[in-house]
Amino acid sequence: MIEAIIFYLFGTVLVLASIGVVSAKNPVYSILLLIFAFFNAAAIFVLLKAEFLAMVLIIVYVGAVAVLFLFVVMLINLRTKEKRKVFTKYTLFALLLLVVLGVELFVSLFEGIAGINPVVMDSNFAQLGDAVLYLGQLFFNQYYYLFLVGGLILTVAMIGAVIIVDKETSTTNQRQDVFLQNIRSRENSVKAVKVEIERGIK
Amino acid sequence: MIWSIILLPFLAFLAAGIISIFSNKLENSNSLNFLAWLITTIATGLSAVFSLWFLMNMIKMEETTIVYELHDWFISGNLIVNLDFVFDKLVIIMVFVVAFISFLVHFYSYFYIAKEDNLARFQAYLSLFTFSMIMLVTSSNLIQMFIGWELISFCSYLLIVFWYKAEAPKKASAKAFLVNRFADIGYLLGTFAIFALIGSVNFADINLAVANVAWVHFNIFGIDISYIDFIAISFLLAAFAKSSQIILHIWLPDAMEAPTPVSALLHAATMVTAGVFLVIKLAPIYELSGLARNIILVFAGITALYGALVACMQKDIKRIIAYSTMSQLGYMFLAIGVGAFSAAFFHLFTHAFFKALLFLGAGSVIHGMNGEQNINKMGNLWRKMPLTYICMVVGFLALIGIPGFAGFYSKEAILNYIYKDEILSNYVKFAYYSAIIAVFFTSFYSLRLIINVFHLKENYNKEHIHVHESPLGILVVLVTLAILSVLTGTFLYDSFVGETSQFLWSDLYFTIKTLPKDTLEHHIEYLTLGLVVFAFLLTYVIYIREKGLSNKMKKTFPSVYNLVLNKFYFDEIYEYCIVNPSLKISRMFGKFDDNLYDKYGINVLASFMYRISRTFSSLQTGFINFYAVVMVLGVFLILTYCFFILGIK
Amino acid sequence: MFSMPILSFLIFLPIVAILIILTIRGEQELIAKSVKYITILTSVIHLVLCLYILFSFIKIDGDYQFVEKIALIPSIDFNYYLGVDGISLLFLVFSSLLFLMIFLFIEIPQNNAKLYAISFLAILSFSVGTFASLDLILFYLFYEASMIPVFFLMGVFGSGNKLYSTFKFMMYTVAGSMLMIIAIIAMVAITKSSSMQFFDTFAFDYKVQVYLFTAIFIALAIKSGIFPFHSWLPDTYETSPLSLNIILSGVLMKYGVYGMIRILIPMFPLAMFDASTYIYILSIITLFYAGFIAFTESNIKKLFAYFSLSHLALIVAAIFSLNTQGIEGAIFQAISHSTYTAGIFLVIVYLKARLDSNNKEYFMGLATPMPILSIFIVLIGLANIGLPLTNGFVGEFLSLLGIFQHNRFFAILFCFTILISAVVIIRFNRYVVFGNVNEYTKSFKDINFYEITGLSIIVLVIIIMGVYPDIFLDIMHSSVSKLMESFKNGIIIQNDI
Amino acid sequence: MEITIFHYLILSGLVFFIGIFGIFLNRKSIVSLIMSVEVIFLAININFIIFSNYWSDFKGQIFVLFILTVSATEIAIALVALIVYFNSRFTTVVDDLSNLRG
Repeated sequence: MIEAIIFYLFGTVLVLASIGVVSAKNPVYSILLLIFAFFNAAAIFVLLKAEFLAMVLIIVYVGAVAVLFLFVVMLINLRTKEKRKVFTKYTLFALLLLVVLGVELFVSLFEGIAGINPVVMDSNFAQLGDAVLYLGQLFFNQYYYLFLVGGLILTVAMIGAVIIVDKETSTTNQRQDVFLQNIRSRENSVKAVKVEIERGIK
Repeated sequence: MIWSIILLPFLAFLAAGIISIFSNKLENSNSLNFLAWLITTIATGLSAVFSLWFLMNMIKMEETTIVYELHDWFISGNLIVNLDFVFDKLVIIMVFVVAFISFLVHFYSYFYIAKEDNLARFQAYLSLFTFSMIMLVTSSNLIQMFIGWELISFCSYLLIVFWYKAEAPKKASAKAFLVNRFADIGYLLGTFAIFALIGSVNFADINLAVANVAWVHFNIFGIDISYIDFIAISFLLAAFAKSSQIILHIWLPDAMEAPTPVSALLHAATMVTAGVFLVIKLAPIYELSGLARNIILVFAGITALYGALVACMQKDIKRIIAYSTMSQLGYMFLAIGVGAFSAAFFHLFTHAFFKALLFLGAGSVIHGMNGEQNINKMGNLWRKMPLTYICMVVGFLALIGIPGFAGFYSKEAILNYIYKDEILSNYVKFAYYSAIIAVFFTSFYSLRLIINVFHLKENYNKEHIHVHESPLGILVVLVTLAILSVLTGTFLYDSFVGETSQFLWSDLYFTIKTLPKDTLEHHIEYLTLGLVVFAFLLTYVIYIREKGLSNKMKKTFPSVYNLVLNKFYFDEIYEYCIVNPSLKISRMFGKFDDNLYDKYGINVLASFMYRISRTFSSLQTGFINFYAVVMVLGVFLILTYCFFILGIK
Repeated sequence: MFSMPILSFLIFLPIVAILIILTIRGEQELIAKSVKYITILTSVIHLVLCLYILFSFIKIDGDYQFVEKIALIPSIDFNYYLGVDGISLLFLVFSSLLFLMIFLFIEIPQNNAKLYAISFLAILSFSVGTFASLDLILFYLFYEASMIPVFFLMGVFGSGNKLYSTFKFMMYTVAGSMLMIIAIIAMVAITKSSSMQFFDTFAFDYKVQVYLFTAIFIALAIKSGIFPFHSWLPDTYETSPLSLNIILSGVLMKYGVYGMIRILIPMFPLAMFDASTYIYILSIITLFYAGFIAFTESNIKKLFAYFSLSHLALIVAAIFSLNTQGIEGAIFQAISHSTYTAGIFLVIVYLKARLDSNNKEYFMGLATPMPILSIFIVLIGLANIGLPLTNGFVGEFLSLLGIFQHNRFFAILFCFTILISAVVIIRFNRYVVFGNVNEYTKSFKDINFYEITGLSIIVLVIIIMGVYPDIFLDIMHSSVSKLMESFKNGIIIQNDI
Repeated sequence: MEITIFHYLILSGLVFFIGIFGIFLNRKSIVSLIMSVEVIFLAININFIIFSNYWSDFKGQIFVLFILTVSATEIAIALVALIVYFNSRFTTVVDDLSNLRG
């Protein structure tokens, strides 16, 4: 019973927060709402007995990523003044498509669930004892390749990010170098050549 | 030793070639040129001496055929091509003639081209020419012979273009090479057909096997063609071009652009005789193919007449002699046409000496006249250059066939063979009459040349041209050749076509028809002599007594006159029918390929692709929302497909 | 047998060189210099190894030698499968020789030396792979990969309207490759094997043969420039750098010839036999069409492009004569064509070093200012004409003989090739060697010792191949007879069914 | 009143669709777009955990961890791109971002 209450409470708030994220005019609001949605999702995770992931979501995701996001958004002032019309020529089509898709998805969900016992939600998770230990064993034994790949992806992303930003700044900053300008001589810079017919300049 | 016959000219060529490269860079290259001359002359001289010695040995030892094997050239499937050198008596005589004439020409050139900077180059070419001709005659199979066959065209090309700074030699050389190259198609086809028929390309195999397969046919588009006829006609094409028979003769007069010693070599011993030699080598095939012989008779008859007739109207001293060569080659082919291969070869042999004499004599005249070649601008030279005069007269008498001179015996033999041929077809009759009439024209142009050049009054500018007798070196050569032109006929008649000719031809495969001296038909002799006398009288009348007569004739028959003067417009016909159209087609194709082909070919495809890509790229609106919609649309379609078509739940 | 994987070594040696070149840093001139040494060293080692294979090759054994096999995808029998027989060995050796020639005697462009060297080394590596692979898919991979460096070379180092011709080349190549990959996929799908040797004993149905044959033939015909598919070639030759011209005519165009011999004959014997008349017609058209264009073409590079086309047409026709002489002639002519075309392009390189132009009119009358070069031009011209004692003759003769044995009528037409090549070369000589000296050529210096060496090597090869063709014919005899056997088997198998 | 898997699935489905709506209808800023993607990721994570729980299998949780890693990466790159883009164009309005136009 208490589970139901918690579920409905956090579930409703999650959905509402998500709607807020999508519809908020100010990006800063929408990020804050996103962080809120993450918290609610973490609660749902706990309900689903994934406490470790709930913590990871809050500490890593909310604590680092979302805050970074917030930071960037506030850094570049993104507020737009002008109003744009919400509906364009394909909005209606898109909505229609989405609705049909949603219906299809939920139909398939119902159909798919129909045959199995929907009630069994806890099973033998509890007997496994230390979930974090188990997760770690799985992670570093069976999936260590993927772990390495994940690390690689992070590294590449970091290098990529640095390069993109670095390149941009180096080309945009063209400073005057007085010394270089002064040491240029005529001999090194300009040359008079005789151009012969059909030979061109070598 | 036998190798030295073949190799010496080649080594001489290499030496002279290397010297010529070095002499190019020197200011004063006289000594180097002299060295090159010395080397090449000695080499060809030795080659001639060795071949003579070898011939003597061969006769003494009564050997027939000697084969020297070098190596297998190439083998492919059942085709085996060797590089072997075959010496039988025919070959060794031919080698001797080639080497000997070539030796004289080598020797002569020093005095003729001394002022030229690159005598060494010239000598190198001459040696290569000699080498290639020796290669040709000593080869054991058709493909090996093709080496020599092609090399002599190439050498003639190089020699004709020797003075490449003028425009005419370039054209003439290209013409010579290309006409011969065209004819080589015939050579190749003949070789292929022989290989397909017999499975071998060796002369020995061919001559033995050919009689057994005479009946074999193949067909092209349902037309049955006899192999033998095909082979004979193919080779005839090649031989006709090399030996300058009508239609394919156009290169020969133009080849006069080469220095005169070259003409002597080319006309007397090397290039033009190759065709006759080839046909003699393949005699058994021609004995079997009546069709080919009839073609030979027709073409050779026309050639004999045509050459003699055109020579009557030419002004250039060298061209007159060139056309006379053509006519004489016609005689040789006439002999082949009636199966008298020995007579053809005999005429080839005697002709080599007197034609070399005539050309070198003409060279002497030109040398004395400081390069003037027009006979109308000469005159009364016999006082200034008496020895040259005598030698030239001897040469012409031999050419006309005055009894006692070499040409008489060989030509008389040919006429007799034609007269006595068993097959009295119209072809043979035609050949006979054309040969007889050609004698008349021959006498006419010979005397015309002698009168114009050596008699009459001087037509040249005496202040500019100091006519002088040629140096001793040239005269020595002329006298040698003059003596040979007299002697060869009398002394060698019997061994070539007379009673003892069986011995000479014993190692060849054609039926030998001996023609002893006493069986010669006397009325032919009288007939020809009568024609000669008549021609002499006519010449006398036209050029000395009635000077206006020739002009009158010009006016009465202008078309005939122009026709003959312009050599029956052969050059023009070729120019308009073959050369110009092919160049025009070439340009047309070029333009087509540059502009149209791609425009309607690959570029259509390319622009089609471009248009498609434009169409699809307009789908890329650049708006992320749009892409998201498309993506979801994709998901939707896949799901719908799964649900409603596949029924997956 | 030699146990070292020498063919793999030949493939990976240039790749190692590429890696070394990639690490070079420094001044432009220094880079160019070191790149030059590396390329020369690589190609010398390469050629030496090729010659080693040539000399340790067992001639009487028609089978593949130096075989290496590593399974890659067992389910379709796709292996890393290398080996040479007499046919591929010759192509291999001669392409290695050509690469050495271009690295030794053609200057590396200063401004982008690394890309230049890397591209050529890549082609070298891939060409070895193409000629040595005994697996269809592997063959296709190498065959296709060779085109990528060409694209760079043309686009970066070309001149004139290079983008147009580069993309034209690419379009033709890709179109051909598309047909080829479709055919190869079909073949592998039908037989579940991509090993070439498998097809020696396997016969497709007649209809299947015809379809597959058509697809692969078109792909290969594009490479060797048979008439309707030739138009990439003149433009490519015109705009690409001369070193690439040598490789194009000497190696890449030969892919077509090699592919026809290696794939078409043993795999589609019946279709091959039935198609020969049509191929003859196409070849005849190419021969005359390209030959005639070459008469009056004033752009030297295009002239020899068309000239190559006309020669390649004869080679292709000779392959379709389907007898020993024809095929041996085609192979011999293919390798000879590589050498003398390389010679002519080397001459053009030296001419262009003196005056940067493609027009024939600018190079008139070289006999007076450059006698030594003129000798080489004439000698190489002789090989082009196919004069006996040069390598051009033997191949041409055997090819024509092969065609004559197969079809008398077409042989008569094909014989005109000797006239056409003579006209082209004689006209070329008339202008370039014996023409009137103009203001440009007047001041030309004759070639120096270094340049003489380059041309001498070519001429030496030409003459050795002309005087002792047996050295090379010997190597291919047993392989060709094996090929013919497999061809005949193919026809017999089909008849049995 | 028991909470079954069904409820959880509906919850995650709702969140998912809200995310997609966000992408579709968002015309404001690219930042909101990225956040919509985050919401979708969240829905997916929930889904994984639901089934991990349902089948008593930790593999689902492992995948969640990876998704978190990759989405963090994605955000980092996206933000960098955003900054760079903003530096050159001074806008992040979605409708103005049509450089991808072909």
